[in-house]
Amino acid sequence: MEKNKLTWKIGGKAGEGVMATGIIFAQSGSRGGLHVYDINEYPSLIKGGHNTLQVRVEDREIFSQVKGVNVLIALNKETILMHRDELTSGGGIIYDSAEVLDRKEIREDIRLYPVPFNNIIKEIGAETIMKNNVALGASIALIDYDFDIVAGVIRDTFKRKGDRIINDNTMAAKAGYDYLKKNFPDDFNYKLEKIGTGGRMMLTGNDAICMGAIKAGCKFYSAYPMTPASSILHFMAAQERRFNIVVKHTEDEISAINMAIGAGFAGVRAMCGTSGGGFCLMSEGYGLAGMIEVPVVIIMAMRPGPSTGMPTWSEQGDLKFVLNVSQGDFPRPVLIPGDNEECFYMTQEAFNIAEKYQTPVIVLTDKNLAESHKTTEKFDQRRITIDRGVYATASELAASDEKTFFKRYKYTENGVSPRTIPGMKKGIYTATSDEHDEEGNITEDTGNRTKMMEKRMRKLDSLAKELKQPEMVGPRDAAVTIIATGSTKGPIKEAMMMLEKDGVTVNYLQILYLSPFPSEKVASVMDSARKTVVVENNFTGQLADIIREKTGKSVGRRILKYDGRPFYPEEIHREIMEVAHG
Amino acid sequence: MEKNKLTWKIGGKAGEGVMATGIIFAQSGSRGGLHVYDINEYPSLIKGGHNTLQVRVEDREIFSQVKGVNVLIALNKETILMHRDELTSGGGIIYDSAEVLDRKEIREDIRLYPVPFNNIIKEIGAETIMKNNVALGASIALIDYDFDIVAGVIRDTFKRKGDRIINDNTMAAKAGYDYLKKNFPDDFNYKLEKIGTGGRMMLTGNDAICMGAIKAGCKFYSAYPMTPASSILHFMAAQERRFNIVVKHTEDEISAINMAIGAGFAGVRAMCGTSGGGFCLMSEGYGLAGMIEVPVVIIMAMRPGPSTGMPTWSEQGDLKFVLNVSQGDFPRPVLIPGDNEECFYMTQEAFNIAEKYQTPVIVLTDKNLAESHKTTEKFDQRRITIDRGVYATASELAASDEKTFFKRYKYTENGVSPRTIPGMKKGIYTATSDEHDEEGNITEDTGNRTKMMEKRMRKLDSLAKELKQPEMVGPRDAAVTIIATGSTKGPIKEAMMMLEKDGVTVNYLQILYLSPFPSEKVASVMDSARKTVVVENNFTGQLADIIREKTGKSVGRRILKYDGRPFYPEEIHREIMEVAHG
Amino acid sequence: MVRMIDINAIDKPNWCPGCGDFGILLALKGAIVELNIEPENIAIISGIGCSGKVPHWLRTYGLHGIHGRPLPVAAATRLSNHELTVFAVGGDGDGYGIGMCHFIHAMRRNIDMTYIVHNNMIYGLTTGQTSPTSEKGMRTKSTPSGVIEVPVNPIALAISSGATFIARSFAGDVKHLQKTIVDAVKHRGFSLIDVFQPCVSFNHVNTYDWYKQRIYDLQAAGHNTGDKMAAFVKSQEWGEKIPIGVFYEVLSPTYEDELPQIKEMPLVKQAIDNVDISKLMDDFV
Amino acid sequence: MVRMIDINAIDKPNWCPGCGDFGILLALKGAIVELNIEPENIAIISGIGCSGKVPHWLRTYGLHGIHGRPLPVAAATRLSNHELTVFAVGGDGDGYGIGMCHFIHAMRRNIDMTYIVHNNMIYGLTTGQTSPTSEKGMRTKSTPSGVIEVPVNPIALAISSGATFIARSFAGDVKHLQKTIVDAVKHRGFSLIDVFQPCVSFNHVNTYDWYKQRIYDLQAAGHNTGDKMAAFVKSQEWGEKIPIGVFYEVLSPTYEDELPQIKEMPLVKQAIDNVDISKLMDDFV
Ligand SMILES: Cc1ncc(C[n+]2csc(CCOP(=O)(O)OP(=O)(O)O)c2C)c(N)n1
Ligand SMILES: Cc1ncc(C[n+]2csc(CCOP(=O)(O)OP(=O)(O)O)c2C)c(N)n1
Ligand code: SF4
Ligand code: SF4
Ligand SMILES: [Mg+2]
Ligand SMILES: [Mg+2]
Repeated sequence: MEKNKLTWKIGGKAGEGVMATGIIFAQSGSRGGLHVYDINEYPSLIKGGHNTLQVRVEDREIFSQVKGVNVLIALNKETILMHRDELTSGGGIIYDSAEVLDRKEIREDIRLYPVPFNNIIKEIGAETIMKNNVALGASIALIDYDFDIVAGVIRDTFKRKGDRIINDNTMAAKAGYDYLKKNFPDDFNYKLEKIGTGGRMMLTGNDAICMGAIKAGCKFYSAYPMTPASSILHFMAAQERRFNIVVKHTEDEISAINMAIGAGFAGVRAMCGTSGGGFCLMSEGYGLAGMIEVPVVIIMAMRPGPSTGMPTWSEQGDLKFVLNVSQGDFPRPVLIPGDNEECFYMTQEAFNIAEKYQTPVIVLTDKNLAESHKTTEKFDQRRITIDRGVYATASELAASDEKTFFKRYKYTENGVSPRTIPGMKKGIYTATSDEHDEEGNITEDTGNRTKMMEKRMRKLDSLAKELKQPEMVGPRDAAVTIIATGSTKGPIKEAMMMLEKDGVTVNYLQILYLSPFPSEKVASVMDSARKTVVVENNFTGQLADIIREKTGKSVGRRILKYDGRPFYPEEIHREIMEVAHG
Repeated sequence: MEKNKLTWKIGGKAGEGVMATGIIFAQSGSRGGLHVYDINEYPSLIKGGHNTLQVRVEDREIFSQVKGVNVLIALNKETILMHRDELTSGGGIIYDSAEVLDRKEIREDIRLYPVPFNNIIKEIGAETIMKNNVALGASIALIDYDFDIVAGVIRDTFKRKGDRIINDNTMAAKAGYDYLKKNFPDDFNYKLEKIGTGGRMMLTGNDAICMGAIKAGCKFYSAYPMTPASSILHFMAAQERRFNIVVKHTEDEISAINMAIGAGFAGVRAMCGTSGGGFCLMSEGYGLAGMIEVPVVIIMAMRPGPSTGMPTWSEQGDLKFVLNVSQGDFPRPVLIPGDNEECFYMTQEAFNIAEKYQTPVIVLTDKNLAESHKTTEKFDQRRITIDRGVYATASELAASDEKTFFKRYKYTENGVSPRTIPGMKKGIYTATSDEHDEEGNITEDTGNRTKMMEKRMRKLDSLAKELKQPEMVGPRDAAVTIIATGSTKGPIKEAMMMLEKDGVTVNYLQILYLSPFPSEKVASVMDSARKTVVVENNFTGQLADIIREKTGKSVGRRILKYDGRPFYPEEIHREIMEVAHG
Repeated sequence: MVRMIDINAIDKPNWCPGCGDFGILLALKGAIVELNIEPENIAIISGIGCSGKVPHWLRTYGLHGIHGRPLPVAAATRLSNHELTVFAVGGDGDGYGIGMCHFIHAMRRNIDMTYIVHNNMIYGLTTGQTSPTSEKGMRTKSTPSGVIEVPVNPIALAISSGATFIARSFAGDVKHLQKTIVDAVKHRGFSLIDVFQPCVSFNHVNTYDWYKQRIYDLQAAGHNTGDKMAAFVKSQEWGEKIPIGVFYEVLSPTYEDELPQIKEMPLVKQAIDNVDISKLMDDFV
Repeated sequence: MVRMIDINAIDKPNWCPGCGDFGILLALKGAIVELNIEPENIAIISGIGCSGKVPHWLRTYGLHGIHGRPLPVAAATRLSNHELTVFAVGGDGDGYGIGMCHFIHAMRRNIDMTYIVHNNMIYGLTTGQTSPTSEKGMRTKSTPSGVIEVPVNPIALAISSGATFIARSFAGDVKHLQKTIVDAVKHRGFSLIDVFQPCVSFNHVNTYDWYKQRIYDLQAAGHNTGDKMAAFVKSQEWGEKIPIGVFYEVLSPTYEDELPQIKEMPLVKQAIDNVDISKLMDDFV
């Protein structure tokens, strides 16, 4: 018997509450003190398309999906046909007994649990849409989990909808639970058992980003909806009155970034968020912020391109786009978190960098990170410091001349000039997108131009010195060294455990800052590595390109995936085995 | 005495016809069979700012400006103060004798030619604005050039304005000519002498691009004005009825590229053009064209960024921007001509590549190339071939099913699928920005996604095979190897001549295609070079970065300039001397 | 004769059951059959949104471009080949939100084409955020405390921009919509049809019933479509009674009329393999 | 008391001598003095164009952003600190061309700020291409055979979009313009002032004289600014007689009014160093 090592999956038509039910399941795992990681799949259409949520639950921290489903809830027959091959031996399918199923179509080592969804619903007098709960309840019975926890999650989920809805949903789940317990002997191989009282959060990367932003004192969020960044807008909007934030769904992404710039200029911490095509539209404003040295944080959540591409799927195809977009050279810090904790802490770090270095800062994620739930320890609020950068001091202001403008763009050693904001007496200046002198006056003088370029670019050097170098995880002298960035972190960590079991030593360098790039560290790692690979969710191996650009060194193998799906650890494992033994 | 080796410069307030007068001078040189290169400088404001045009004239082909002015026409005193140090020994200044000038302020070896501009104008009864012509005429006398040629150019320039204007302008010039001849002994050291009847064109890079586009059969040009691309819009608009082209000044750059895409989709050769910020706005459409495989040519004329930057000056700061912009991986051919001929031939090549590979193609220039005039041999129309790529054949169409869509995105070996356009019976399909199958239906299937990505990207490989590798200019085993791209070509060629005189052997590899990048050739050149340098008009050395990304090899020295001005050959010469002897 | 089966696509639309988009598709196909236009001579250009999927569900040439940009693509398709019948199709977010700039400029340009806006007063495909036509106070995912802005009024904007055919119809009345599309295509110049389109998944305010209770037909009410002021007055009606039908129609020269470049034949048919630029080069000597 | 010398910048404007922009700058400075607003409490946000240079020529806070985008920047500046008096400034190309999307949406948003458009019916800074307000048939560098479109009508568009203060003035009548700016600033809500601004370098049609011969003052003519229909009728007047003055004014809640988040103090004054998210985290357990 396999206890507390389970992958549970639900599939059905879009619009039927597949995701909601799956999340109740995941939350139930989390409330029992277990660790949870989920991954969703859905097409870019509202109803009728095939949706799934796959939830992995274990008693140790887990970092990504793995292959092999133990319990499949099939809300329609299509789900069975599409996913039957994913089931492990001894795994079970819970499905509507009204579906006509040919036993021969399904591997013999898979167990079938037909449940009369509709009859049960009718019996208890609930609504059809609640049949998911019947299935959910049945699966809880199958794995022998604590039903009370599930009931609790249902209660909290439907809190705002009133007691009737709560009761009906709970009843439906209970009926499914009872039906399975009654009709099927307890011989299922996979069990789940509560090991504590939880206390961990179950979050997506976007949730963590929003919490990071709110904690960092973000007061202004502007965006135009775009998957997979939309849920940031929804989160922030839902919290706007609780935390006094102005959240604006703008007319387009051009407006979104220009608004964030207006807010940053006025002196509040401002953020905007988008994905591919929306970021194209933000690119001109991004350069504006760089030129006028206004702090602003941009969340860029990747999805597969080119163009509209696959709006609801995942890819890391925009690394070089984000690093190089917008005309001219200016400091372009790009932070790329790999999990929820990093989403939280790095978002607030992004605000600090933005204000300290007076420049736009990009936080780069992808759909996989943005939308997958993971149990996460509560964030440590004491770890957060707010660094608002350098404002002009009272004496600097007092010393400033009555006639000229404030030297808002003073040449300084680290490139950062003390700042003023509207409302400050004697701090008056005009920020301009044209090249300008220390006071902000437009000038085309060669000497000033050269100095201003150098001043601005020095900020990146100063920042580079402050950032901590990435740390190598795993044994120093490993057979294979993985270099990767962003959301591949989860599957890589899982793959490393598998490889360890197989006796292959691997270490892993996670790039947290694509810019300023930790060139020296990467170069030294490459020099001392025996074999190097990148693991990237894109076609060309953009990180490997960046590494070569920055260090001149070529990564040994590019492990790439560009079908819109994030890596499974097994895939990384397989390729690295090849490399190790190749 | 120095004959036919002259740099002549005119300076004055914006709005006073500085440029127009300078161009008459340049044209006059060209009509006398001489070679001409000019370079203008002006701020981003309409009147009152300081404008100059510097014209170099010689009896051999010349490629760029050089330092040292021999004749300076100062339409105001500011011009004298700003440019006096540029004059060579024995050089002369023609200026308004009404200006009060302190002889001590000007080096003794400079000659002064005060001319009473206004009196002369009054005497002949012309308009004040024509005083430029008095100055022009005086300069012609000074260098002893053929006045009839100048008169001819004036006639052609004001052809459309009628005889009175022609006469007055000519008279003013003649009066200036006569005044100088009469009042100053013929002891000036620099002379210009007609050596033929001309027959060469005097063009800017933008002119050459427009000619290339028209010759290539461009039928649709859409743009929103933006320096230094605006003159393409003006040129194309002026020719729209002569060559049956629809030219559209759109509401913004987003519209400009989407219109060009609509035209390309409909089957005509279409082009749009812009600069930095406008290209940001085009970036989403750029990806659309890549995804739906619609041919379109984009002229991107660089100016110094970030943001609005220095709108009327020159830089090559957008190489990496252009190469990486827009989400996801797709084929992104980028052509970067270095002189007028290349502007012409490569623009038409861009149309061929766009149609042959069904993809957007960028032609990258900069203000220096876009707006400087150079005498240029007439283009050889016989060298132009029109390759419209692969259309579906009649039999392919006939074979196509009545019910399904045409396989517009058929997987093929070279990645190119036969094309249909609206109006073709049985060729019906829908182009979609979402990932799609061979027929253009939206699909999120992993197998299709992988294949489609590979199909699209194969086009770049096929193109790479077809393009000719860059050729090395200069001795094989040189002391220093220069690698550069775009408009630095001119000053590099001039610098090479200087270096040769100084006994330093140099060779030069000009990158004509930033993508697909000629990695192998560059790598082999780097391997066999003794010392390598890049010469780039930007802050970071973006070409050097690209070279390292593509080859892993580091260029020895980055010769960079980022003050908004193009290189003078003397600057390159100096730095390379250092490298050679360093 | 073009028949329905000639323009049917194999794949069935994947909109939510009951979505107003079905009615629009039906009316569009009906209009094409009624107008008897060969499918290969039709180009339907759409933006991104549920509405943007239209071109996939019928057999004509189509381009499903990017969000907010169908109008410029469609305009140039038409200018490049004015023998085509060109439709632009998109949502209210697409056309009146992100695409507003092109919307206004398309109106004043008067290119002969038809623009159909699926106005469901919500962002459908992105799962229910406010749209520019959402009513003030409406609670959506992006405006949980209610929309603060007043909605845009596409009809009034069109009248103010010089559009030459301005109509509103309802996806729940396929006959009316089909007739409107037919009239719009027949109109020489730019035609706007703003279509009330119930989104059954995310807009639970502006439902089929909501519309049915309110709409009345301008033509039945004897509205004078030639009177701009009257049209503007009608454009301001909202609430208990909401007019559908043609608000305004006027004949002015189209953009194409003023292009001698395409008088003889469409751009796409003009030969390009032997353009002679000798004279042009001479101009620069 | 704020005096003219308090807001004078050292550098003198570098517009062409005689440019209408001088009149606008003068009126703006006059209005600030008349309104007696401390210069550090003013933010002037401009786009790119000759018009965009305004913030450099007076001593208030300024942001000279990118082409077409002053409105969103200004809106957020105001929402972040509603103790500031916020102006957006730009050209006709900037506001009615590339910036049209923001223009329409700003109108319906009714944030309390003032938008001044330097409408010279031409692209000045890029040396004379057509603008959206150029008259039909006008020959410019980008339309050598004449503009084909009908011009946009910003007043009609503003009326159609729900703007709450809509006026037109003339750079050649500084007194009228100054009064209009003062009224606009005093108005609670979004104010649009479309200013006829002669471009002496590139627009040789719409000159000072051209305007002087045509304009008349709506207020002198007894126009009722509370009547939307009358305002629309007036917006259609063009040709021999062209009205200036306030077309329409109405009082509605501003965007700021509906934000409890900023009721107590502006966002910028709210402390952020100790935001407590414990409860928020609990929601996710
Ligand atoms: C530039 C850009 N921004 C955002 C999106 C995401 N997006 C897709 S559809 C859509 C809005 C859909 O609303 P609407 O246009 O009204 O169409 P509907 O789905 O309601 O028919 C958005 C915001 C996108 N595709 N591109
Ligand atoms: C995105 C972008 N496109 C184009 C330009 C070039 N540009 C600068 S000003 C301008 C138009 C100027 O016209 P208008 O807005 O009417 O202002 P004016 O100069 O007449 O005051 C243009 C197109 C730009 N700066 N940015
Ligand atoms: S979400 Fe709304 S608009 Fe989209 S398909 Fe469903 S019902 Fe139709
Ligand atoms: S170009 Fe026109 S708008 Fe610009 S400064 Fe000169 S006169 Fe004024
Ligand atoms: Mg909609
Ligand atoms: Mg203008």
